[in-house]
Amino acid sequence: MVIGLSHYLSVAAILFTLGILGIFLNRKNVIVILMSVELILLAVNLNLVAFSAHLNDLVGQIFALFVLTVAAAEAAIGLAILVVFFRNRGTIAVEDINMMKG
Amino acid sequence: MVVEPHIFSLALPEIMLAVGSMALLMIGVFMGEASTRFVTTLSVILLAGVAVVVIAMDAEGATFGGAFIVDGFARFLKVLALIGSALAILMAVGFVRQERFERFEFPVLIVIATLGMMMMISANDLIAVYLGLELTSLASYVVAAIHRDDARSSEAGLKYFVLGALSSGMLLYGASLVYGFTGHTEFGAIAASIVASGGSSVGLVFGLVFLLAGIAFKVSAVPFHMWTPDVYEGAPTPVTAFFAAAPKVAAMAIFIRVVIDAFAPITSDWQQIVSFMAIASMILGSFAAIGQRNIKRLMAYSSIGHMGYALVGLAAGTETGVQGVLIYLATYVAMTAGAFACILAMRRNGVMTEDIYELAGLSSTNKTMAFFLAMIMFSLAGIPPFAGFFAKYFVFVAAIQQGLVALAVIGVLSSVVGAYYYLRIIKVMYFDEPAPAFEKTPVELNAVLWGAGLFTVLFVLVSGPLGSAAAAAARTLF
Amino acid sequence: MYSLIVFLPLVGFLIAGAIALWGARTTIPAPVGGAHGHHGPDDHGHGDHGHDHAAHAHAAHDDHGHDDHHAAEPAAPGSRIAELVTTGFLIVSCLLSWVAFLTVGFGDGETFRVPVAAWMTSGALVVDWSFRIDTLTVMMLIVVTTVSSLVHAYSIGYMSEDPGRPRFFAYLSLFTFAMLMLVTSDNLVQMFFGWEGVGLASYLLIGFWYKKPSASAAAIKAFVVNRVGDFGFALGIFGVFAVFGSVGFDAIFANTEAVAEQSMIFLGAEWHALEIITFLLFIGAMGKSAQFLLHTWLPDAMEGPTPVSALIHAATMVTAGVFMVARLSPLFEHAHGTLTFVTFIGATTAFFAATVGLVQNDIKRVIAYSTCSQLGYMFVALGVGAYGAGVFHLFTHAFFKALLFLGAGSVIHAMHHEQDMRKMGGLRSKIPVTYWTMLIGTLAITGVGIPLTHIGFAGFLSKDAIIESAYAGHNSFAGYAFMLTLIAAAMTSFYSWRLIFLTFFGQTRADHHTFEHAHESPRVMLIPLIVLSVGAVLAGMVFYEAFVGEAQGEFWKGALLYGPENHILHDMHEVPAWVKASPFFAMLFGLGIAYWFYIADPEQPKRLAARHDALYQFLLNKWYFDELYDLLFVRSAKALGRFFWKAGDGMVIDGLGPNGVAARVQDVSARVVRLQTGYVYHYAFAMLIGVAALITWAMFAGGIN
Amino acid sequence: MGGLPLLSLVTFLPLAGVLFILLVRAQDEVAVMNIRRVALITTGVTFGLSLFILGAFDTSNPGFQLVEEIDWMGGFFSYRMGVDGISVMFVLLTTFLMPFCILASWHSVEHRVKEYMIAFLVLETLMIGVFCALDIVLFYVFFEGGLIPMFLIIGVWGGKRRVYASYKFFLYTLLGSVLMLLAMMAMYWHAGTTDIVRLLEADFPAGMQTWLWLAFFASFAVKMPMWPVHTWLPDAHVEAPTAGSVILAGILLKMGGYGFLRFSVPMFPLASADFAPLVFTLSAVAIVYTSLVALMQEDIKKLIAYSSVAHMGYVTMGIFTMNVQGIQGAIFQMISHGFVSGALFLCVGVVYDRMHTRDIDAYGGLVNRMPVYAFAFLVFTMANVGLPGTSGFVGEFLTLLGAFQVNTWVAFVATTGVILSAAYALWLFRRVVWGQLTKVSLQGIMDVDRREIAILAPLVVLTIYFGVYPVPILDACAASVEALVRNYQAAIEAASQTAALVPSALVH
Amino acid sequence: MIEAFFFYLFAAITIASAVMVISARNPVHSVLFLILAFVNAAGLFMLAGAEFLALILIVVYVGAVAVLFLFVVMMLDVDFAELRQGFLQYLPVGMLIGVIFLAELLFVVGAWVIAPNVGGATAAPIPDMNEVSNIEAIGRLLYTRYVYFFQAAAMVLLVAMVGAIVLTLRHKANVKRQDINVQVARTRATSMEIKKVESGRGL
Repeated sequence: MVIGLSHYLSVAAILFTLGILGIFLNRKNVIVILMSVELILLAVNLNLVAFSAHLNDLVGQIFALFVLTVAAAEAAIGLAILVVFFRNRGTIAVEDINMMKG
Repeated sequence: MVVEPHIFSLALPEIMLAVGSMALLMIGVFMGEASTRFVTTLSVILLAGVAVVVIAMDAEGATFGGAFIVDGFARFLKVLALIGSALAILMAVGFVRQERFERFEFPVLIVIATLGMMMMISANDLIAVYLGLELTSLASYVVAAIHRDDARSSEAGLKYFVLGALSSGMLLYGASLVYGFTGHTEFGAIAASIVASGGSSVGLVFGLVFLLAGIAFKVSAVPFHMWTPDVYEGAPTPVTAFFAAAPKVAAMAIFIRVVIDAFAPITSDWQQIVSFMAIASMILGSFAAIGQRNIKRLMAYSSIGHMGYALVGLAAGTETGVQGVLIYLATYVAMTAGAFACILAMRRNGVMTEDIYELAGLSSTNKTMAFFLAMIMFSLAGIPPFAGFFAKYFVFVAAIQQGLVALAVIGVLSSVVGAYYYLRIIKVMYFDEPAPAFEKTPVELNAVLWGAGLFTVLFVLVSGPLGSAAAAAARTLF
Repeated sequence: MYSLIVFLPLVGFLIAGAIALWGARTTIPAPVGGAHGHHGPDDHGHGDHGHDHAAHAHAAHDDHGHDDHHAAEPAAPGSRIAELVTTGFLIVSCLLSWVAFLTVGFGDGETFRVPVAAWMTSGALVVDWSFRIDTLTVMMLIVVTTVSSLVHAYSIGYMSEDPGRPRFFAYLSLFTFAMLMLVTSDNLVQMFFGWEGVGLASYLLIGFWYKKPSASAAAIKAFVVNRVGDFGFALGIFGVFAVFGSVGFDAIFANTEAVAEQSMIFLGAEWHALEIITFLLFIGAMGKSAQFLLHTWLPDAMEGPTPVSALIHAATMVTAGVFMVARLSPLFEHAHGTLTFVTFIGATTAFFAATVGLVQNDIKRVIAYSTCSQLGYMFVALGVGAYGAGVFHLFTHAFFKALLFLGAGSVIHAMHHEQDMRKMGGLRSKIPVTYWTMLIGTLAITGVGIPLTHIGFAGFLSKDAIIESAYAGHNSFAGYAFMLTLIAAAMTSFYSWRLIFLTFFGQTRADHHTFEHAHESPRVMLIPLIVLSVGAVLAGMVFYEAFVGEAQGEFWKGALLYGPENHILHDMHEVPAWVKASPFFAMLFGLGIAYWFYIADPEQPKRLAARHDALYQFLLNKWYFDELYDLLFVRSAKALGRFFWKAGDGMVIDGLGPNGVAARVQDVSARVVRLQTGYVYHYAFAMLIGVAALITWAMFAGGIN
Repeated sequence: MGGLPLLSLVTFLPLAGVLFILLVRAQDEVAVMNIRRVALITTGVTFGLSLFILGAFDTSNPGFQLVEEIDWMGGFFSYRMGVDGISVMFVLLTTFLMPFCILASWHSVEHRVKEYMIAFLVLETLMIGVFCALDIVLFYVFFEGGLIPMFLIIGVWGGKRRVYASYKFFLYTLLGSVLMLLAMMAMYWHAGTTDIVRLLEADFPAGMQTWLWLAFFASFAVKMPMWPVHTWLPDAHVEAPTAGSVILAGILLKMGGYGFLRFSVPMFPLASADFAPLVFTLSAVAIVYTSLVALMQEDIKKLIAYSSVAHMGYVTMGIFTMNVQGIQGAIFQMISHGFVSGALFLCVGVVYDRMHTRDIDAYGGLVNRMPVYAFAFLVFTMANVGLPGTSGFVGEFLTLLGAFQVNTWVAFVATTGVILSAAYALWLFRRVVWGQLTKVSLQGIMDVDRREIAILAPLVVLTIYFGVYPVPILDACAASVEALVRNYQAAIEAASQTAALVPSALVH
Repeated sequence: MIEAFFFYLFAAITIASAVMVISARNPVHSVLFLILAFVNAAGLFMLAGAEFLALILIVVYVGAVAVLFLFVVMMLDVDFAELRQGFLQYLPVGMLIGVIFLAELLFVVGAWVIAPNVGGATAAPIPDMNEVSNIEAIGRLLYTRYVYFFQAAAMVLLVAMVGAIVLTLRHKANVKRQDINVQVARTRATSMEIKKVESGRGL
């Protein structure tokens, strides 16, 4: 059984779906949402790497590299905002983030 | 590898911004909080200078391996984005002084965000799109939450961040699919590859949808708009003014470039998607704004609606359509700036008010402001002879020419619904009994208001050059 | 000359009108309470007469006595000038009219036009202001100007105590002008102008005493009911234009033969063109001439000052319908169906009005119904094709009916504005001139004369001619008309004599005070009565030959057109003797009954009324037409209006339209806003659904291979 | 008139007045009076200048005259002005009525006089522009732009329910207009031009004409207003200040009729022919329905407003008869209604200024203290009723005459309007003017003053003058209307010929 | 075979960890599962031939980002005891959408398998492993053709740095810090004041 591109893509798709599910099923805290975002980005990277391998094209890996870089930056910003929010509200429960609505 | 000689001639504005932003950062760091005014002034000058450079430079072409492109379209929108950002910084001056959160990082972050926008506007490669987008976004998340002692501000930042991260995840997923199914990330090569492989395929369309979803989030097109009202409301008002104008321009730029350049061979596919978003945005923008009392929230829905109208022009997918979008964006930036100048002037006893009923009787207490705000509202509603009308005219003409009659009909009908809430603001200002006067409007807000107001009112007279510029800009895409 | 005849009254109107306006403006009483902050004109007020209007408004007009009452409201300044100017102009106009009459009627000139100015030009439609002068016109000119000038003169006396005299004379002159425009018109539209103009003037005159609610109500009624007729008239004009391509009489008359067989579509059905056109035009005539079904305004119009009744509601305006049919005789000659209808309506009106006239107690109303009835006679004549007879009756009727009205006015004047005959009686000695002239009028209207000769009072000749022509007529309602006109003749006699007996004979039933002060009218009122009496006596005998006799051909010179198979004028002279004599006996019968009821046995009518109460009430209430119309038209129109307003506009159109849409928009808005929950996961969910939906759509609708 | 851009001068002159008013900075009574004077002079001069248009106008030329053209908006559309026989009288009507509006507001508007006058002057520019524009986009700009000042006039200086009325007015008319805008775009797409002159020659395919016609109809029917989209009018009229009502009834309503004549009929002749029965039906219903509704009104202005709807029914009916009488009648009716209804509203304004109520029941017996007023009111009432000899008659008569030739049912139903109009108008007159002056509040009411006489007298004269001698107006539009009818018939004929050809082509 | 085995192993653990990330009650556990997922994903990368990326994933993600997460979770001391109602309540509909979504995504995979005919030349072919290592290949590309992206990424990181500082750094007024400059700049004149106390009066 040869492991082909479709296997990788399938794993990535599952990871992506899980990441998205994590975002909207999660009611606990925002950190898990951030982690879900990381899962999504991981799925993307998996996709890119798989395509890169399959196409025999390095661009995919380069792309993934930048995704990784940006994801790290994103995580930093996200956590910083989270901290600010926590300082203000004393909670990071997702359900408490609803001062503004309508 | 030798640096290509024309890199500087093409990317000079971006380089100026990058170097300038770091210089400003250094100045701020070394001078401390006291430097805020100085840094602010410098950043406005920087943005203005860059805008001049953009206008003055007439080199066009692609560089950085085709990832960065400068053409008439890009220059037009860059000027627009620079103006939007500069006005946002300018309008914040009084606000930060009054609210006592003078932070030199604010203008620096906006300059960096603007750099991201410039990159977006010039992006000709999926990776460039992503990086530009993230640069803008990350800076935006930060400025949304920059009023860090304000729960609403931080909530806005958090929401914006979470949803933004999700959307960029989607965008990336789409980009990865597009890459996988075409083997390329550069737009021209993508288009060529699509043509070579015989048109659309499931994977490509999936990629397209995800990609457009990510971009649509930035232009806050329905159904990816949900963050907009909350973030607009929660973010500090100058930040909201910033969000409402410049990033929309940049996001619309990549929207246009992606679909027109990269996905031209499968126009029918994205046309449907864009049409759907346009219709949904126009309708939602009109209806949801009706019940709003908070003027920032109202402007949020208004901007959702306006992006819907702009997308109508894009849905047409023609040169006229793009020209319409460009004119739309230009007028939109002006009107938004004017409106937010008024919103920022809504200050009484040192406290900002955001309830539209606080504007009651403004026509008695501050005639100029009431007049310009009213004219801007009429313009936003698309009533001639103001700028907003002509903008709508062009996008709808394009839609009609492409036979998108349903789109146009829904568009004009929702504009009537939309007129209702714009009228409400005018009604409050002109028909209601006067509330106490606001504090004296700071000079910079007045300047923005006059500028934007005169532009809106006198658009009929001055529109010729703008129209031709937009036409020329649109032509370079086709 | 013709322009002078027509426009002198207009000039009079303008002068008197200006005086009236100026006068009214300068005599406004000063404000009573606090003025309303407005600097009005410089008002040299007259103290505060303003507010005692409330108490005396009615009194001011209805019983303004001369010796014992409060000081009358001051007359408007310039009253005298206005009176003299208008009356003088009209007398000039009248004299010129007689000249015209004699030259045209008894000369041998052709019909000619006097152009005045252009009016409307639109495509094929060309309408000019111009006069058409022929015998019919000049005949009407003398009727109008004579009666009008006499009424003007009479009014100087009758209205002498009214403060609004300039206005009154202005209205009278306006009316005369409009009537002259009507009779001289050269085309249907100008005729319509006159037609509506007299309507306006009558509206103003009936409502002259605007403070009386009944007067203003009657004025509106007159105008609106007339408008119902005008509605038909207007449609008729449109029809004429559609068929002939012109509205000028010359063009119409020249082409009647050509279109005689033409048909046209009206209201989805195909009709004989001339039939439907004439029918529509005749509806106009019905309205103006107060014919059956459209008669209800005429009795109410008696709310106006009595000279008005004489001028408008006896001699001139109400005969406009007759005039119009006569004028359009070339058209009607080709429309036998319409003529039959005209006969029917005329006969029915003659009978119906006479029955109502039998029991009325108001002296003016009796005469009003009498007018109505006599107009019916005229239409009978027209209906059977005896246009000359109809017009002849119009001519004679003008004299004796104006006489009767003015006489009644004189009586009312004498009785301090008492109009109820039950409160009169025995006035013969008090007001002898009035009595005698009224008597002549009655003799004329009842048709006293020597049977089988051409000697008699005016009405004798003209009315008998009609009854004879009805007998001789060929259309299917001719017999009906003959019977009804004959019966009506008896009833005419009865109510006319009843009026005389109740008013002038027997013991007085007036209160002592009034009776004692009853006085003969001033000379300015009596002279018109006498002049008219002369007319009432002689008009018939002098002009019989010219109008309907052997000389009629030379007299009319084609102004009245008789079709080739219309021999009615000849036939009517050939009717059996009993027919010729029957009206006379009918008159005698009516006189006898009247004498029995009101001289011999005054209690008899009461007994009869009690015995046939239903019938009596039916007649007294004018066949309940007012009530019926009120229910059918007034109330239903109001109900419909209210329904359309509240339910139609309010609930349906606004409810489903703007307000409904606005409410729906608000609902949708509220719902849309609820989607914006504020929860991040909902937002993410929405985005996800959005992407999923777009993908699904792209997959299935995108037509992917 | 050589190179002088007369139409533009007339159109934009009021804006010069606006500039002058803006220069007045002071707030005191003198300044306010100066503002009024400037507005009056501006409108007066504009009227005077507009008379030169009449002088330069050649009535025998059916085409556009005094044409001006400037490129605009990068060539996408252009600034084109011109008048023909159909529009020239409307321009004059507008400039003629404006001074009266200013005069009528002399005392009745006391607060925010500056804004008020500016709104009116701007409105004047926009209204004149509508009738002069020879480019559809320009037309639309003027047409729609007029909503703004009117919205403010109703909303700021209006009565109790002014907010509702102004919204209804604005949104209702906007809703109709935006559909027209789309149709204009489609025309541009098809014909490649926004020039009205060239569009008049463009041949739109039959199927497209239907849609375009409907879209234009949506706008003009609301503007007219036709039944059943008329309900904004009574509200707007009632709430608007007197001068606002005058403008609304006098000119804004005419834009709908003008639009039908300028666009619907000549540009979409086939669709017009197809839809004429619809228009007839709506017109006839309007005449009867709104007359009946008018009968029951308790508010003077509302009554007049409903009567306006009925009178506009004659106009629409006349236009779609497509014959010379009908169309000329419609034009005349619009002009005549322009100053008659305007005058009626001015009359209402006169008593409203004194009593501050428009309830019919609050009046009665005014003639006792206001004879001159009563006289003027009577003249206008009679013109409203359509009495021959007043200008109201000519239009009504011609439209009905035109309609009768086309459809007798319509003419029949519409003619009942003459009965109903008499009923409601006279009843109003009776309840307001006649009768005894019993109400205490009215005891001190004063007759019209010199200013009011100056307003009403010219209108009285005109009402009667054009009733007796309507030739000037009819002549002015005759050539253009005849050309219009001719072209229309040619188009219909051509279409029926092609229609005859098509089936045979399909056979083989 | 061995490749397949490892693929399934890594894939299974990655997915299982991912499930645990979003469903674990304790956020600390979530972070740990995230690390596990990353590590296994790195294995997958390795299998696909992206060695550099695989290692970077471990170094940067596991080493820095995940630890940052962990740090924040600890620092914020969030209450994780209760599993809120929402999760279960929305689970069915969420799962439904998720499944549909997944099905659609997998449909793409299927589609790709059916039609993998990507045309056109490859932008940057992966050189032969034996000649140029993965890291070197990436480096060659990154610092030449994609230098623009590289610079852009640098700006992104700059923003992240500035942003994090702007948002979280606080200068507390009453916290005493050592400031060497101040210490060094201290002079006698600024730090000492001589007061003459008159005798006999006391302080």
